[in-house]
Amino acid sequence: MEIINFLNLVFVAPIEDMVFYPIFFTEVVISGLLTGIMYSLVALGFVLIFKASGVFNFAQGAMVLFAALNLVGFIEQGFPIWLALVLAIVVMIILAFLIERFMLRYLINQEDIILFMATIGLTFFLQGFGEMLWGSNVKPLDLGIPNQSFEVGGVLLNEFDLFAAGSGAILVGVLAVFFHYTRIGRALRAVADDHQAAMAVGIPLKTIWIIVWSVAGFVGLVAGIMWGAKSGVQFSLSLIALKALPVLILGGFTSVPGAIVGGLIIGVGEKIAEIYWGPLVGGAIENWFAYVLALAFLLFRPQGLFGERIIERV
Amino acid sequence: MLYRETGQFKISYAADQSVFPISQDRWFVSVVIAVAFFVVPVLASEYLLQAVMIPLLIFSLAAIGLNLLVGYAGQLSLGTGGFMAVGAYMTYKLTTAFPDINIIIVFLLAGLIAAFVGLIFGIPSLRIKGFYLAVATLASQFFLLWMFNKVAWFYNYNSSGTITAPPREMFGVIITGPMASAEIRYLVTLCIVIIFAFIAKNLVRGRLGRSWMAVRDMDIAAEIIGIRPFQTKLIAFAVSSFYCGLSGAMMVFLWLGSAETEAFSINESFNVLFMIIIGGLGSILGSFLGATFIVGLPILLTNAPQMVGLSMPIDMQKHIEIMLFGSLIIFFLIVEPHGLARLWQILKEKLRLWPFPY
Amino acid sequence: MIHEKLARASEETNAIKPLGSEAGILSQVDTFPKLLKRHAVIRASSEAMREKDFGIWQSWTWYEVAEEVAALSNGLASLGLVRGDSIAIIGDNRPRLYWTMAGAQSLGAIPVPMYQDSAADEIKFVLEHASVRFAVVEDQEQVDKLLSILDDCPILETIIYDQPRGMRSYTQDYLHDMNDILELGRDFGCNNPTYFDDEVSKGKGSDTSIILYTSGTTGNPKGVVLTHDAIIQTSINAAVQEGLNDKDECLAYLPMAWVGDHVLSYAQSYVVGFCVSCPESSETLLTDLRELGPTYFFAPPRIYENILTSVMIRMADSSKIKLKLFEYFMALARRVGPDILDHRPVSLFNRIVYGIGDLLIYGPLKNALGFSRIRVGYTAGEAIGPEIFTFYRSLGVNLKQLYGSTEASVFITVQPNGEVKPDTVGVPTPGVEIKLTENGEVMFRSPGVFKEYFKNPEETEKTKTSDGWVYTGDAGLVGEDGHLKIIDRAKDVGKFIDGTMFAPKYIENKLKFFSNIKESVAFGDQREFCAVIINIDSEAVGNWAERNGIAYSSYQELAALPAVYDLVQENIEQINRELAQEPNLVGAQIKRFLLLHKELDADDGELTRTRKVRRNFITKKYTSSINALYGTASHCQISTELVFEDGRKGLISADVMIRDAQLFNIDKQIAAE
Amino acid sequence: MINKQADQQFAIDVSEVESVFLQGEYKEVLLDIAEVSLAFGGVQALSDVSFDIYKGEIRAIIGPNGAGKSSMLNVINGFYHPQKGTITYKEEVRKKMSPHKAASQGISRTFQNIALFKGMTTLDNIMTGRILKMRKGLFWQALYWGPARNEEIINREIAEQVIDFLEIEAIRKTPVGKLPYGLQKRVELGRALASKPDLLLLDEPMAGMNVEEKEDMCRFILDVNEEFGTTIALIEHDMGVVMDLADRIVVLNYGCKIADGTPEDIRSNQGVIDAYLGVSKNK
Repeated sequence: MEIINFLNLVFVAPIEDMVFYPIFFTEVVISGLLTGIMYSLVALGFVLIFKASGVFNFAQGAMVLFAALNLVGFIEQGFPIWLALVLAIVVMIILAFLIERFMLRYLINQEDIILFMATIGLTFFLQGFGEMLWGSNVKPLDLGIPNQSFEVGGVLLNEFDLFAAGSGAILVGVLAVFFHYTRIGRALRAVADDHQAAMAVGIPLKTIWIIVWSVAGFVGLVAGIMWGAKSGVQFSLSLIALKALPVLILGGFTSVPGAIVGGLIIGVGEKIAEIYWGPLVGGAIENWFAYVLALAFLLFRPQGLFGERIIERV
Repeated sequence: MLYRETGQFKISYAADQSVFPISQDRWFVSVVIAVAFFVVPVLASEYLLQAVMIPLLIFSLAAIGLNLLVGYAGQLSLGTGGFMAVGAYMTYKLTTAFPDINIIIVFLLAGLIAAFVGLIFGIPSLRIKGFYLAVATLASQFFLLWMFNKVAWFYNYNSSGTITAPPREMFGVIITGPMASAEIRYLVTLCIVIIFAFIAKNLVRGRLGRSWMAVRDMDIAAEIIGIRPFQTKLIAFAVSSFYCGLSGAMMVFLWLGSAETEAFSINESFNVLFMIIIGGLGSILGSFLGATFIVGLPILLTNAPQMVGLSMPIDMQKHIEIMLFGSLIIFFLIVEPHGLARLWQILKEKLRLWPFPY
Repeated sequence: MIHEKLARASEETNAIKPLGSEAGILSQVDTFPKLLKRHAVIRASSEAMREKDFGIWQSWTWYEVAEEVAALSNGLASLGLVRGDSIAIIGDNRPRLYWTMAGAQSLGAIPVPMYQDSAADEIKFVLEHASVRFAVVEDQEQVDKLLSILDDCPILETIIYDQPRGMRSYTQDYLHDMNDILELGRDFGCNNPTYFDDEVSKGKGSDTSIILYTSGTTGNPKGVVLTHDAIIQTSINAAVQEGLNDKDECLAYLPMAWVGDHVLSYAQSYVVGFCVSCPESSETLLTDLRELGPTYFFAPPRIYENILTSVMIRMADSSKIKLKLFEYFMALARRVGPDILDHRPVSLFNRIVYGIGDLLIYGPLKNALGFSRIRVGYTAGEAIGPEIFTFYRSLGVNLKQLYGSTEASVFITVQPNGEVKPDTVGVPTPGVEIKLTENGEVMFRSPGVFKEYFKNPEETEKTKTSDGWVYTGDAGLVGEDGHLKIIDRAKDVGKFIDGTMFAPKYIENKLKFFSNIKESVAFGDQREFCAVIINIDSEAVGNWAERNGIAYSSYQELAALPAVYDLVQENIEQINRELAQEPNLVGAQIKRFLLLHKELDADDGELTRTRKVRRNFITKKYTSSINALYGTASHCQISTELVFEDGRKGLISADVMIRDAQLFNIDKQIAAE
Repeated sequence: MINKQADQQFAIDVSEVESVFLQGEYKEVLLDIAEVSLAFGGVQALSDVSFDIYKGEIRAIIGPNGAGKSSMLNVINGFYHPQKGTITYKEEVRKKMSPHKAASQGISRTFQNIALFKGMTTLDNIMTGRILKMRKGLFWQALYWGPARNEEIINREIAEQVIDFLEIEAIRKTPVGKLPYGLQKRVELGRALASKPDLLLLDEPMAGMNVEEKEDMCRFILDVNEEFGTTIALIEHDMGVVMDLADRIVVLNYGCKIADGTPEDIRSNQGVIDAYLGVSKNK
């Protein structure tokens, strides 16, 4: 008797809830989608840099925090919002230049693990530097984006989340076009395959990297604004990088659409699991559930949804 | 310059394959061990032992474990913190359940359980490699921490959720728990670390070590020679988790005295990964050097300002410490991507060739 | 046969006894096989021979060596080797080839070792001359050499090879694998156990122990016959003088046909009981030398010279600080080193600084070369450049000059410890007397004098007088300190037209000290002035050219470069300055010189097998260029025949420049007339 | 002297092979390939190829680039699994052969572009060839004392014999990454020999070598075949080498077998000439 109701509890009951309370279920799905977009924004930064320079940039999370801190700092200094935004972008471009000048230039063609570790070093540096400049207390970020929620057919929606989803979609469109059809995009993809081969063909590696890291900085800023406005600019922002990893696993390291779709799946999956299966095992399962989901995918497609197939010749 | 190798010729394969074939190396290592055993416990202050020496040894053991997996077998893993937690909690459970078993035996049993857990989380390595595997092991890290947080059975349902090291004794001397003195705990840690470092060295230079390195360098060629890549990777995961579990157990019982899951967070995994990268992948000595660097550096940075005399507000000092830590890691990766062990190797090579350049 | 002797050995302790006390009881143990059996008893378990093989040093104790030698000689006996036969030995230094010597001597046969890199026709002459029936060789390469000349030497019946590699398809019946002979010997030993002991006891000190064919700069090689007594007695005298003991280490790497290797790596090992080690192969020689770290070392000057050149080249490429440090301490060593080695008084400050130098530079340098443990180091065969000699002594390597010859079982004069001078060859070793003939030729008499030149009584007459004195063929003079000083080959010492003495060797040795000159030939006999043909050292000059960005593609082109001529001219003028200081040598300054377009080589007959210059052959071959040297032309056309590695012959011709070198205080010489 | 017995143990008793070899007709078939076809997603690498390899012979597999030679080798050592056809090895039909099983049954190979373990020295690379022959468990290896050490020493001796055989003593302790191309090829041959195979698959051992290195490699291949009686399947482009070394040759072109026989008939076979030199338009 024990086992049957245990099985019922785990499998049957949650499905029943979903079917009987559709409205609540859609709300959960929508909020999952919105958090998914947040994840994909961060994942996008990873994909950009990995696609263009073959570097698995773990410091993307710290860049999101750093960009948000600069923005808030400038606003507190009394700059109007649009000027603060411009200044934040300029700071990110300078940061990209510094990273290329003092780090990447010396690490051309090193193994991936070495570059990966360098970005972790960069994470520590950015956290320390950001908090030194602007202090480490939680700062509210209000950009005047309307934040009321309204009902549509019984489902609770929030303007802010829609705005975030919209900006995310626009960003993805711009980047996809940029990568596939512009001259620089093709150069970026060449650099990702083989640094030296790209240099041999005459692609100015250094300028390419500066461009890539500044665009990633910009994406980081957008993600920072979205996260910051929602839960305030504070240290935990840099931990979302850990959340972005399963998204990359799912979507594959090198595909922009993969990052978006992956983000949504993880977002929704996490929310559902948390609401329906969470209480059974004591809650707070969202931080590892994403990984288990990604792992499950990985076992069937080792290179993720959209990644290229890994072929090894003898 | 210090090496005098003339006349040191080998008359048997055993001598040729010994751990330290050159007598100067043997002499140097035995002096270091002698100092560690006799001089340090006597001279070192309570603070130095507790804050520097014991953590350094414990993290060296974890670094050796991870180096076997990442450096020798080439399987990237970020789950070290989780396996250390397994070691710690299992020791707590075992020693509370069977208080009269010798604490060292309990450590080893906990290590075996950690090895088994490591084996399970090693299964994905069959199909996935590189970064993907790193993220899979990250899953084990989060899952294990979540389990030790949520499931009260692991900490015997006490309210605070932390596990504390009960006093245990061996040969009539109290070695764990609050009453155990720093010197005793230091000596016990030292013995365990030296024995297991020696065992790691033996594993690495024998058949197993070669099959690990073969799988690391080119697993297709290894497979065709007759090495079963999957079994080899699993053994690597098991042995590595055994070392991490053991060091986790020692961390709670011989160093901190008590801990909760926060002590085994993702930062520990990164720290240990730093140690073997900075120290040098694929070298037992590198694990020791890396541990010394990563454990020693923050302590140096914190009390460097006092030494130099300029006083700074605490949080500013904390930020600068993190900044310096990050930039030093980048600096090291640029100067010598193969870590301190490679610098040590180059220095040794130069000394043996002295005064000639080649 | 060995066992019952082992029982009696218990009362004789085999502690490390200085040889002196053993010399007495050696009287009845007067042949090498007897010595071997004696070691097998009193030193049964200490190492006799070592060989680097399969990555580690395999070793054999004296007892095992005695067993192997007994099996080998029984095997040879069952193949028909009888007393008086001669047996040829060709190959690198291998333990089994050394044991063949002992095995043959046990049966009273005479081993005849030969150079492993000598061509087939040189071997043919020796095989016929020594009527060799048996040949023991190292590997397939030597077997092929013998097979190519087999039909010209009908007497040769059996060939035994040590390394079976590649011998599978050779099915001739007279070819045997050494392992089979050992098996044969063991069976032979079982069914007549006393045969080996009887044969060994038949041997007497006066029997012929070995025949060594000297390469000889003129005509066919001469077979020097040496008896057991001669070699054993000289070996004992030398060993006692140097205090050798059975814990010494010696590396056997020189050709086995050279008397130096025979006495050091065979005779003295059997007399004193120390261990002899063979390197793995010629490529790994330097690493093996470094690993073993011999305490008793012997090498011709050419090897010390090559090592010094390689040291200088490698140091030139090292970092600034290291180079400065090196130069500072070497200057100090040059000043103080030899005195410290000879325990002469040196200021405390210098001694301390020298100590630091030992820690920083000399110790590591000796260690890198493998010379750290050398207690006694000899150089012989040719005169060594004084600066090269002092270089090693200043490092603390106890290098000493030795003058000897095959006819004297090596030892004639040796520099005793503490009295080592750069330009003398020392005082006579115990038991040796020397005297000078009226035209300055050195003669000696010693227990080690050779019995005769094999089947060559006229030559024996010419070199050996009835009362035992031997002409060495070298001109020399004895200083007031009793040290002998060798000037030159007696027959080469000539006179300029104006009567002043001309010693070509003396000038050539001075030239050879410079690292960029490898070989040189001086002419001046019956001429107005001294002229020189020079071979540059391709490695040293090539390295110099690279560092100064000078392009060259071949040796010939390098030797023709004007910049290289300037380099050599500088060296020559430095020598002329030194010659100008010595009263009777002012006239011998080098007036004109040319750089030869090809390296002198033994295959072209210009050098002997031990790389000594064959003067007459060269004077005949290069007459056109010598006349050009004594003419006024500024260059001359030379075309010479060349033998390539695989035996093909080719012609190499070049237009070679001739230069005049500056001479110093000529007026003083004219005034002195 | 330990290494004396190891010596006997290494040199397999070759008299039996010799008898077969000398009498001119080879009785025992070591490997038989029957109508094997192999395809990768649409690419037909091999279409019903069948040939056999006798014990103790040198069998060459030649053909222009892309003819399927390397795929054939990968099928033999179990790396690729053919869709059709049967492979009988030592009179035992092999169903689905994993590379690991092939290695334990005495098949070892070298690779076209060197597959050495860059992180290890020459000696370690050759010792990895001995992995299959070493049994001692984890516990003994941890102690590295007693049985594990003896096993290590015995296998070290066999590795040393291979080093001595290939005359690479001087580079015993140098990391493989630093060696010139020719020497790396020789170390790879050493690794394959260390497991004392019955069937040795050589994938273009002479590629990229100068004349002198080629001569050495030919000498080694002949010595391996004669002295150790190892059957050799050789893929090589250098016709001079193939004609000298091979006892029998099979020619592949676009995945099909177009000729099979002794060097003499292959040299005169028109099909082979066309395959290599191409057929002129007007034919």
